[in-house]
Amino acid sequence: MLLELKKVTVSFGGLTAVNNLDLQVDEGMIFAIIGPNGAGKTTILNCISRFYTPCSGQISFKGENLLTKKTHKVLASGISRSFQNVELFSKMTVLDNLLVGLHPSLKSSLLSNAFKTKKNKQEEEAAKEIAFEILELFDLKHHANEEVRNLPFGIQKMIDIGRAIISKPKLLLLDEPVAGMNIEETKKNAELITRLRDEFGITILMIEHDMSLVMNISDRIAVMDFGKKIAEGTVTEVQNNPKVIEAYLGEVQEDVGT
Amino acid sequence: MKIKRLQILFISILLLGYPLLVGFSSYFIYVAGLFIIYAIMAMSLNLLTGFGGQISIGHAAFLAIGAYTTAILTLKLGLPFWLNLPLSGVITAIVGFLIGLPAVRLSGHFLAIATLAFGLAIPEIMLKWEGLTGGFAGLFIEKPSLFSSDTSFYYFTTVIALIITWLILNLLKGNFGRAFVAIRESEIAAEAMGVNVSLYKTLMFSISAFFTGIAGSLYAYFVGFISPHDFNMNISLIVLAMIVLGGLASITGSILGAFILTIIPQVADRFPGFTITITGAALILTILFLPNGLISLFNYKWKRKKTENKQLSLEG
Amino acid sequence: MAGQIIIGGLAAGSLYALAALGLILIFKTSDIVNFAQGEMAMLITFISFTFLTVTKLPYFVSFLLSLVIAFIFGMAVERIFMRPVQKAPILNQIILTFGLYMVFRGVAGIIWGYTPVGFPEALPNKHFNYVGITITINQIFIFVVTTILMLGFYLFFKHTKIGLAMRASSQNIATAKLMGIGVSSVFTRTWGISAILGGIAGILIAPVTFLDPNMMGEVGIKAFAAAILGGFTSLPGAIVGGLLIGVFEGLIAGYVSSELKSVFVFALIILVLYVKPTGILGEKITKKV
Amino acid sequence: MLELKQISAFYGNIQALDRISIQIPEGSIVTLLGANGAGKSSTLKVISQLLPIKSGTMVYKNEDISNLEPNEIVKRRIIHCPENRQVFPKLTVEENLIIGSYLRRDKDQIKKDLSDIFSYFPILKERLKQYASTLSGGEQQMLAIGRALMGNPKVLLLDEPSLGLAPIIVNQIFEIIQEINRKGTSILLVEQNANLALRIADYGYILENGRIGLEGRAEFLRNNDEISKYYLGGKSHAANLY
Amino acid sequence: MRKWLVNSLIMIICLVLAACGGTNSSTTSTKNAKEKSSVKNSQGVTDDEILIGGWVPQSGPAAQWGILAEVYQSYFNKVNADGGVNGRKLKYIAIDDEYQPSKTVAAAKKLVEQEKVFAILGTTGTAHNKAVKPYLTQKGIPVVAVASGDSAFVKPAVKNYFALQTNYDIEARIFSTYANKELKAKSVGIFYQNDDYGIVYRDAAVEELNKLGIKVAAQESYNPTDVDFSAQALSMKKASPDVVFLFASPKPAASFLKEFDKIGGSAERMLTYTSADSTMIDLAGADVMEGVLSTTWVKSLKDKDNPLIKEYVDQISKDIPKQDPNSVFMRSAWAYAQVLVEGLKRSGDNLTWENFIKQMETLKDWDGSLAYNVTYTSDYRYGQTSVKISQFKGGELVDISDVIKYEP
Repeated sequence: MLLELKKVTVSFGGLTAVNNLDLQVDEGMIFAIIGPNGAGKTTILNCISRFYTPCSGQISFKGENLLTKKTHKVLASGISRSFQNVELFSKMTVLDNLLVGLHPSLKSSLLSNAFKTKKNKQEEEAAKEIAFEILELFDLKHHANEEVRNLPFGIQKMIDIGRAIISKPKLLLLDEPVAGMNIEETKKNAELITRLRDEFGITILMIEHDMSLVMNISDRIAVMDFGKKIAEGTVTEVQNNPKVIEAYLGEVQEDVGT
Repeated sequence: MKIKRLQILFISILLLGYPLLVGFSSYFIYVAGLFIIYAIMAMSLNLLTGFGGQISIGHAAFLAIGAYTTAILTLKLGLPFWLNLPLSGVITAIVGFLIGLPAVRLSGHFLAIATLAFGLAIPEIMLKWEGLTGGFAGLFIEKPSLFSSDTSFYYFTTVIALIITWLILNLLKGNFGRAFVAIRESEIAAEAMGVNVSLYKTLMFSISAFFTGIAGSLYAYFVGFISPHDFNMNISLIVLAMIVLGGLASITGSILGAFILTIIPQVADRFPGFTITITGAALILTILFLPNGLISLFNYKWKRKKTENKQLSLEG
Repeated sequence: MAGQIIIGGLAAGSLYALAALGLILIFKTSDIVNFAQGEMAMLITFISFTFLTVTKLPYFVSFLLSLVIAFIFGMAVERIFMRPVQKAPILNQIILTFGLYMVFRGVAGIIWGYTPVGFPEALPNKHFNYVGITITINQIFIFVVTTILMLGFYLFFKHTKIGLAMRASSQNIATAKLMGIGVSSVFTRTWGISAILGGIAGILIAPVTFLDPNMMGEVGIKAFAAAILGGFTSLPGAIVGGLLIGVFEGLIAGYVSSELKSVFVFALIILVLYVKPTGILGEKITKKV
Repeated sequence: MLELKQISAFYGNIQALDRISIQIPEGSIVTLLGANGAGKSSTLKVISQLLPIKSGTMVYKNEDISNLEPNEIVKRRIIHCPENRQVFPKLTVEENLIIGSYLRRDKDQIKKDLSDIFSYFPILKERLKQYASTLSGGEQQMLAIGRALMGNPKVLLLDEPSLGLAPIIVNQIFEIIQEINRKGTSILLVEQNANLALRIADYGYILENGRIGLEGRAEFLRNNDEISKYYLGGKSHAANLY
Repeated sequence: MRKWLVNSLIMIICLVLAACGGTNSSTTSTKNAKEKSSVKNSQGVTDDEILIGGWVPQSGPAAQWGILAEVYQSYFNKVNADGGVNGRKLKYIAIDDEYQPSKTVAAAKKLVEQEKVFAILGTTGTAHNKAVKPYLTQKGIPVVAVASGDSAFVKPAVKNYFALQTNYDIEARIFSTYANKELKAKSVGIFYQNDDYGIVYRDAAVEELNKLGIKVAAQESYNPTDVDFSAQALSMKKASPDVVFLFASPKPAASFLKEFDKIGGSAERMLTYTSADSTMIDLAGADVMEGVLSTTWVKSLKDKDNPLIKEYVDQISKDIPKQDPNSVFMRSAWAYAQVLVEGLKRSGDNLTWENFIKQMETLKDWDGSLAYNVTYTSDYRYGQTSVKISQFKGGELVDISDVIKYEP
């Protein structure tokens, strides 16, 4: 088991965002968390990437306690993430955005950086090579030196994911990877996510509203509502769970049923 | 990148040839020297504020610490100048680190005011610490024997400035610079990408203070006399104005801003009483009409030319 | 001695608080730190002085007249200079108000010169002695005016529709517009009102600092300090911050060193900000991920 | 009554709306559907003039209102209830409601409207003196709708009132929307949840990438499987799985 | 490519313009200087003009000193109207140094090398003057009436420096002697400005008082920008000295005196000449100022029949009508300019720095200016060390003693 959450509870000023949650993600899986807005999904990601600290419960990754780690140490331990509304460095170029993703693995010192020593140059070159590999993978090479803020939202989302995987994490947290994308882009992204798992061996934990994506590529789905996990299982299991239909798809189900 | 290199190369040739151009007039060399020293300071402030997004309204305090360190080391300990210069930088960097500590918790206006408080406090401490600093009476510093004339010290200053520019450009291009800009753009994402935001913020303050400290040291030697009058809040704000005027997050912009705001008082001093009015009006007009600084004027023209050319070629 | 120091500190502190009110008002509604606030106050004080000496109007008439001019002046500054940078980065706003500060000071110097002149006090100068502590009627007056203004604005914000509109605009500009609030005219009026506050501060401070273009230099900085210490968004915070600074620097001057009193004040600010980054009465800013 | 003709709008360089034409007849509920970023909210912002119109015209009761200030729009009782509730967090519930009637001078009617709102949302009366930030999501949504109703709207622009709410509350809110409509207010409803919206709407527009992809009467849209599969993307696709 | 070309072109234009601006002024002055004169004059002198320069802060914290420049100009107007100095008109250039020593250095270099002035007149700021002293000494340009009473410019005497206003050190000693002899003080409290100005006074006063066996009961200092002096006034009252010396500029002195009066402090108060004029009555009020002692080294306007006073009042009311001619700054500035012009007159047609300095040294107890008894020798550059004691009485300042001369 790669990631395990045990009895995690998070609350903000009296409001319980996540309530006593247990979650287990196995290696090599695409694991989706679904649920209505405000169900506490993003809060879970924020706990795993250590922006929040739960009031109680445990989170372990590869058997290690994750809660003792500081936020900036999470990436080095093999967990990376993307953001719901793309938190890119908007005035930096695409290439530089990706290179920041390599930050923990670049070891040259301040001085060798300032004096541009040979070692530093080599390291930078190597980093750039890796970045270009990623750009190749995402078919974004021609945008390498453009400022991110000038690019369309769909491409920004790709860069956000690219920045997350450049450090070759074991686990990738995706927060609504296809929100705001059209059908074409969604399809492309679905393929990409599967490839990340198959070719790079990255385990994926994602939050998504787009059911076509979720149902097509997930190995396992957890359904959240009001901070609680109300169901978990394979695609078919979840789809046929009456609790899920009632809470999450309630209105729609009634309509389609008639 | 290449264009930036050429710009810098050109500016450096100009700076080195400048004394010839003005017939070794000590006044013109003096003003140019001040400009170069302010340019170093503006670049280091831009590193912190323009690139790193951390506002400092107390940067003159770092200049003061650098200058006084040099003066005190020279006068009290008799250290040679090749030791004083880096030491002034290091000591200022240590102070910068300490100031960076509260900065980790503050942002925006609150950071601005905290640094303002620091900038106001330092000259008063210099004033009070009379035994060491000479209080308001100030301290005289002789130029090092190797560069005893204005012109030779001007050359020395220029070379140091060029080296500092090179170092800052390198830093900005590398891993550290990317992390600084990343912090400015999104602290959250930077943290998620493994940047230790607190550490890097204090680091930014230290580096910026280091270079400003060196500028301070050069200032002490070049002016030959320092007193707390030279490091008040107005200087901090003027240097801040330099980087905004020239263009935030642009090294060429900092140099341009330093140039203009060093020249304005020199031109305006013949209209007694109008100096601050003219400087103030220049700032207001720039902010209102060129919010991205004077550098955007060049970039904009250049970009427009480019698109015009494109259109032409399309028509052709 | 301590009693007298505290009274002196409270008197100085209420000057700082008075000068800070206008700063806070602007920051509260439009998120701008106005470095030119003190200079605007100085200009208005000069205008009032001109009424007093050139046109020989009675004190309170010229006081009120100059406040009318202050209102117009404040609104004009907002319209001409601040409106275009409303959405600009903080730094641009800071530098713009700094530019205004330079121009206002320079223009005042050109028009009225830099020789300090005395300015009449609001009330005939009498002082009281009580158990060896002296206090003047004008010190009490300033303290009362500051408190009344603070309370007045507090009630204004709490209970009037325009006050409510100002608070709404400060929280969410777009939604405030959806309520039919003319947000830009709210900002304009805020600057007008804050110039009035500045004018009142300047006119009451001038007898103490004397009138010249540099009169607000020190008071302006202490007003900033007071505003920051109090939290920058809280009107009662201005009073708390102002009085705290006044008394604190009085005690430092009396018992430690009179030259280092400002240094201690600045150290206090850095310390307070370190412990509570939003000031004593400041509202907590929550960051969203 | 309210008509948008060939409206285009931009965020900086990015085009948000491309020649959109929409009609809201008096007394009707019209819904705008589409994926995230399709331009639904932008359409509402254009109507309330938060987003300036680049080209095209907007006509209300035979008057061109394309170039008015937001407060002029509010004066014409076209009230926009924005996405994500956007209540003023540091104002009390009461103050939030009062600010909704900012431009009105008819004190008696305001009182009556206030009691109407309390009858729709009794919880708001209990929370009257609390800061809006202390309310739950559902309560905030009620407050936002209540606040919009305080403007005594002729046309109410509702942006995703169901967002993040439990189904029971959503049902409640949608019933109230219908109730409001019955009392004579025209409604333009933006929703992601298409089936929900089409259930109460008379007419619907489907937006895609800033353009109108399809429009029609609600029953027509609801029953057209092909269309909903294509334009409503995952939502209906998922629904079809059941 | 084009971008940096544009950039560099603009840079070049700026620099060339700056350079031309500089060379232009220098070529004109050298060209004029070449004209027919039989004697080779020093820079800044032509057949019909003598160029005088100086810096004064006209903005910034000390901008109140900016008035000096206007007085110099006014005096030169008068001299020029009377036909100039030996047929040459006086031209005066003021540079605003904003009270920043680094800018003062630039100003000095500009005046000497670009403007090529003949002499430097009445420049302000102790620190600022000190900052450029090595440079000006090395150049040898005459510096007349440094507007600072610091000993650095007179002790030891520097060949090209001529001080005029009473030395701070000396005034402090005159205060001490007066307190001892006339006021029979047993203890003295000192209120001083914590800068180069106030500290010089304090040190001299403490030394002299110790010599005289008078107790220094309190030393209260303040920073030049302070506005609140209640703590100092309180400490001073607590120490209850017989006499309080105020080594302070007008604003703080007035504030302190008001505060001291308010809390019921009572002592003889002595104020330096910098504040000895009617401004103090305006600022602090006649009640508070009643009985305060001071010294004056420039003649009082009371002596209306004196033609020197008459010409001063007439010219100032014409040129600077806004200001009260009674101002001690303005009377001092007038005296500075008078001494300079006297030196120029005595130099005749031989306007070299060497000769000017020699002629200045011929001034012996010269009483032709607003100052008393101006004297220079090769090792005495104080100008004068004579003061009158004066006192605020009934809303004006009146002299209460004859000229007291102090030998340094």
